[in-house]
Amino acid sequence: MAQHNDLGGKLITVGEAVERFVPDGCQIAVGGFTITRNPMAAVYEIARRHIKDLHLVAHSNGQALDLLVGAGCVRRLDIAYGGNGRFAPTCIRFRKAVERGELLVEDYTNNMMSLRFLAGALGVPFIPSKSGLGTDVIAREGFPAELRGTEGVPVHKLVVIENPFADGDDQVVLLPALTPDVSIIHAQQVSTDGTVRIRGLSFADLEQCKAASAVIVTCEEIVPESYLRLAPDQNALPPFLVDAVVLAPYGAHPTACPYVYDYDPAHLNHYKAVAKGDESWAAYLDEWVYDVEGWDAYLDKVGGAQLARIRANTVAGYAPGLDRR
Amino acid sequence: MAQHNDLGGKLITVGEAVERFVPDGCQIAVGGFTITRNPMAAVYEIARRHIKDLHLVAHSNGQALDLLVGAGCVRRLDIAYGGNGRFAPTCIRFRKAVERGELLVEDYTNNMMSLRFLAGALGVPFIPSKSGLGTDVIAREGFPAELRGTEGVPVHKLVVIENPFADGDDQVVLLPALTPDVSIIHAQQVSTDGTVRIRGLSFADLEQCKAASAVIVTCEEIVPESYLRLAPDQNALPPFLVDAVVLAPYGAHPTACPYVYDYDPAHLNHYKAVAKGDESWAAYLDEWVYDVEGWDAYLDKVGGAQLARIRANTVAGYAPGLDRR
Amino acid sequence: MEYSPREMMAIAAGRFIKDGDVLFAGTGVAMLAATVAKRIHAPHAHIFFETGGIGPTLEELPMAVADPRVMAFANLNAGLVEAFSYVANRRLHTIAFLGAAQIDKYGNMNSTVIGDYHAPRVRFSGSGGACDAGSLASGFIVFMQHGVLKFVEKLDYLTTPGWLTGGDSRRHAGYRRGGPIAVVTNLCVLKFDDSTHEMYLAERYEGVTPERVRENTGFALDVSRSSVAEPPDAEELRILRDEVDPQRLILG
Amino acid sequence: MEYSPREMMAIAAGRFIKDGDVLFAGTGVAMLAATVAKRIHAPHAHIFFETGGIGPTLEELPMAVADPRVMAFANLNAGLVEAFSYVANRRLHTIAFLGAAQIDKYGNMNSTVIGDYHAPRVRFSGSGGACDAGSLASGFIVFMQHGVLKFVEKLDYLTTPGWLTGGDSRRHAGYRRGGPIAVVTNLCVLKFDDSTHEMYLAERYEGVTPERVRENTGFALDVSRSSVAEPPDAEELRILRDEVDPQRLILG
Repeated sequence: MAQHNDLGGKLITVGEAVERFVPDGCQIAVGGFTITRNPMAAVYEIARRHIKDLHLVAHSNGQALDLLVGAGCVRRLDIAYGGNGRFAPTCIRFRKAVERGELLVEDYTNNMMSLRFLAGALGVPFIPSKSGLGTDVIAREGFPAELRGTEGVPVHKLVVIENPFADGDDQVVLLPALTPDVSIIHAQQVSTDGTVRIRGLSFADLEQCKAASAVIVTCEEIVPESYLRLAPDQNALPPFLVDAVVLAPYGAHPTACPYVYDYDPAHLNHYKAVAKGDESWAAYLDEWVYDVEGWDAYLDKVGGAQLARIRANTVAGYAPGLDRR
Repeated sequence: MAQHNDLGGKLITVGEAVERFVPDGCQIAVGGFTITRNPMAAVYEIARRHIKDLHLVAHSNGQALDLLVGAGCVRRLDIAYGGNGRFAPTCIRFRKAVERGELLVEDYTNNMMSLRFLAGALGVPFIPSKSGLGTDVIAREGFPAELRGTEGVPVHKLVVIENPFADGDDQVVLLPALTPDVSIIHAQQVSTDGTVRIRGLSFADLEQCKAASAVIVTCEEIVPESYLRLAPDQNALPPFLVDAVVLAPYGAHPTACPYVYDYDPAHLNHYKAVAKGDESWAAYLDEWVYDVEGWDAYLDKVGGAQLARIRANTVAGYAPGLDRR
Repeated sequence: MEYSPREMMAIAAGRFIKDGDVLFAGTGVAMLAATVAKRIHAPHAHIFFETGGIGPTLEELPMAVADPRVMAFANLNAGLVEAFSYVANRRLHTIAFLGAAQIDKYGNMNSTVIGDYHAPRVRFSGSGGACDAGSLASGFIVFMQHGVLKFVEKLDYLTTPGWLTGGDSRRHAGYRRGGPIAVVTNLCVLKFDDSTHEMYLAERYEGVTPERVRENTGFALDVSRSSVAEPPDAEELRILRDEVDPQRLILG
Repeated sequence: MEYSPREMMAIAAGRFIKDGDVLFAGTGVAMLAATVAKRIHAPHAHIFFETGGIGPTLEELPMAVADPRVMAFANLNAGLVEAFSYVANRRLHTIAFLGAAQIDKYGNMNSTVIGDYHAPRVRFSGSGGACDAGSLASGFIVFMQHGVLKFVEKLDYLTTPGWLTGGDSRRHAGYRRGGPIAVVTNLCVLKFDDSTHEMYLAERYEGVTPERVRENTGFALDVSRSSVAEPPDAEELRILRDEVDPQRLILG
């Protein structure tokens, strides 16, 4: 197999990608869900560059969310769930930031957020839902009135109407579409023509990318166009929706990349421990973000033996028997 | 490989499936698009049993649509496109039935119909679209007023509202969800636990099945559960959405089943010729529907040599060099 | 035979599962309940996750609903939009397992904040899919640690709709089905009155008095209808301990 | 060099395609235009089909947009919902190729009925994806046989929105972009005035007089701005005939 080309100029470094597509204050969606397929190489880079005032729009992107919030990159957040499964029922730095009033939060649900991305992907201004009627998710707005109608913030959090196709007692929630400035996802494979293949669950990654104004895909490997064209049913995004491709092996660490590596319980447990104290958290940021030159240096810090330990069984998709306590 | 079981009672004949799930007057969606993956074994069976007064809801299911209409099975039709590509820019029996006033037609578009199925699948009563503003698709209703609000017919064809998230001049079309009584699709593979795999384009088959009250899947082959579980990313429908499975090799003929066989140009051209005259059409129905005992007899009539001719190259998915004039 | 409250919770909740149910599972005790039920009395139940993992074999317990273990050897791998379409699907009897920080007497729940919403004393994860499952599923079962700070008269934030204000209020709000079926705690199983939809004590675990349940509940609770719950049998415990959670990731 | 009107149509339409455009193709001449353009001057154009076939290699010509040939060796295979999301995607410069039974001077089109809608003299296929592409794409190019029954003062049914009633009417109707760019016929290429959005004759093919175009058009047509179209060159014809449609499935 010949060395891949530069994908018509799209193949760039993670630093170039963040520099070009993630300015201060932009609205950003990141792929993955809690502890799986978060685009961490890009997220660490955003933190390393001290990008500020991001408006993060997320369903349940736990680890990426918590690192971005904990590094002070995020000002506004549309969110359904700030947790990391069994590793952190509530993401710790997220929790502290909200309790300290450092973050403006608009609460939705996972179905609502995924539908909002779907609406953005379909090119429609809103989408209906039957979720949340009679709850505070509908009654309470998180963002202050003065933000309403400004860049990236809809004039209403949501609108409840009577179903015009029914006779009454059929309230429907209209959710505003999301159209983030940039969507960043991590995929297993990108082909030499820029087609993206994701293995395992796609979460809402595809809707996020179709709704966004720009798309960055970090990936485990770049494979020949002819290879992905042999099984087009398995491909996820066409070349014309991808603006930047970054080759970042282990680019989801410490979250999992199914069929390539598992999540890293040692790192996630360490993270959980250090995130609890402000000093230990500052030390973590120094050690793992600011004092790390780049992704290669990060992987060296994780260490070869640990990366070997979490390597996925390529049939099962995870690391069977991995000590996850 | 052991012989497959009866899929917990779901594996039945095409006759049993039609008998049980396709009563006179029901609302039915069929899978496929024009000349590909129409569930023809089931469609011929419906025609053979003289099922009446069907309300067919379709985007562009050309060949199935035309046979059902031509056999007098359909009374109402929600449709985007009654054509068969280059073989029939307008489906011939469909055209005659409309011109003779034998059919009530509600015109939508392909995007509208696929979104209506999506709304049904999502469990929401309507879905927005930006298609058709200022056109007769919106201005003109096809169904008479007295049908409105009756079984399977929404109280409005569609509703145009102002986008509540915008300042004005942003009209949005609300399309009523479709929830057919039964959806019938043809798939390449069903596993012994009832999971469905479709290869090639899925059209709106999955939305149709998720929106329907009952699902019949006819298939080329039944494969071990363990086989489909090795690549869950490629599977289309879970067992709990499938009510009946019918083993029907070549069950999409004369339409194509990608990666298994191509469409049959000889049959489609013959169909086109005979559909033009009422007498020749009646003869076709006798020859290919009423006087044919079942699907095996149908395939014998098509003939082994012709089935060999249209067999797909398993890599390309179609029959390269097939004479299609 | 000895057993822990958590083991009792998993088994008590699992008994609500009927064969053929389609189960919306989270992580934690919910996953144990679903898995045990499927291995014992509901072999045709289907387990799926809001992330899109539909019918995995669950040879290892997932640590999150996005864990690659919810994808492994599944019936199919989808995404969030599709997973929630299954929760809402009118043809399916979908039962969800949910937890929360607070619950009220109508089974409404809070998993968002303690204190003022705009300046919370404690911030939790937020809804995730809980509000959706509470809104869309055929019914849901709640897991809670019993205590007066959790069983409250008034929620600080209503994240997940239960029976709302009781009676027919859920239907009038626009819901077509669903609502809480039971609350399974470390002390007991609570159900909801068919007409008022108020919570009542249905079954208390061995050695738990009605008084103890009442003391740990922050609102007036009808305990007049309670009986003692059937304890787990040896086979249930064996499957739970040896097959479902041998690493004791969730059993602790 | 000899060439047929159909060959000229394919080449004339192909010239509107810019490198990088995302092309919504149907079958027929549209597919020839898209394929020829991609092989000659727009190698980075992407071709996709409403059925969900995205970027196939098109080694053989499809006979319908659902033909397995639109799936073969594609970038990806999707479905209708996804395909139309690409038509509408605000980031993409999507150009659609459409045909119809009737067109009016604002490029609105009819592919539904001739005569009364409820008792039509002739029934056609209906919109398919034409109305959607006309509504959502960045622009569209029309293929028509020129004749007074096709270029009409008033449509029997408005299936696909063009410039509606001209001027700003399209935007006021709620559309954010799009509209017809050109009409390519067997006689000529017609465009639309930038401000009134009325159709005018832009280029007539070799040997075609403005008068002949006018005689075949059922409404008053401005022919004052027309020039003679550049004929296809040898390379264009070679690619069209030898590479794109060697079976002459569409060229006839």
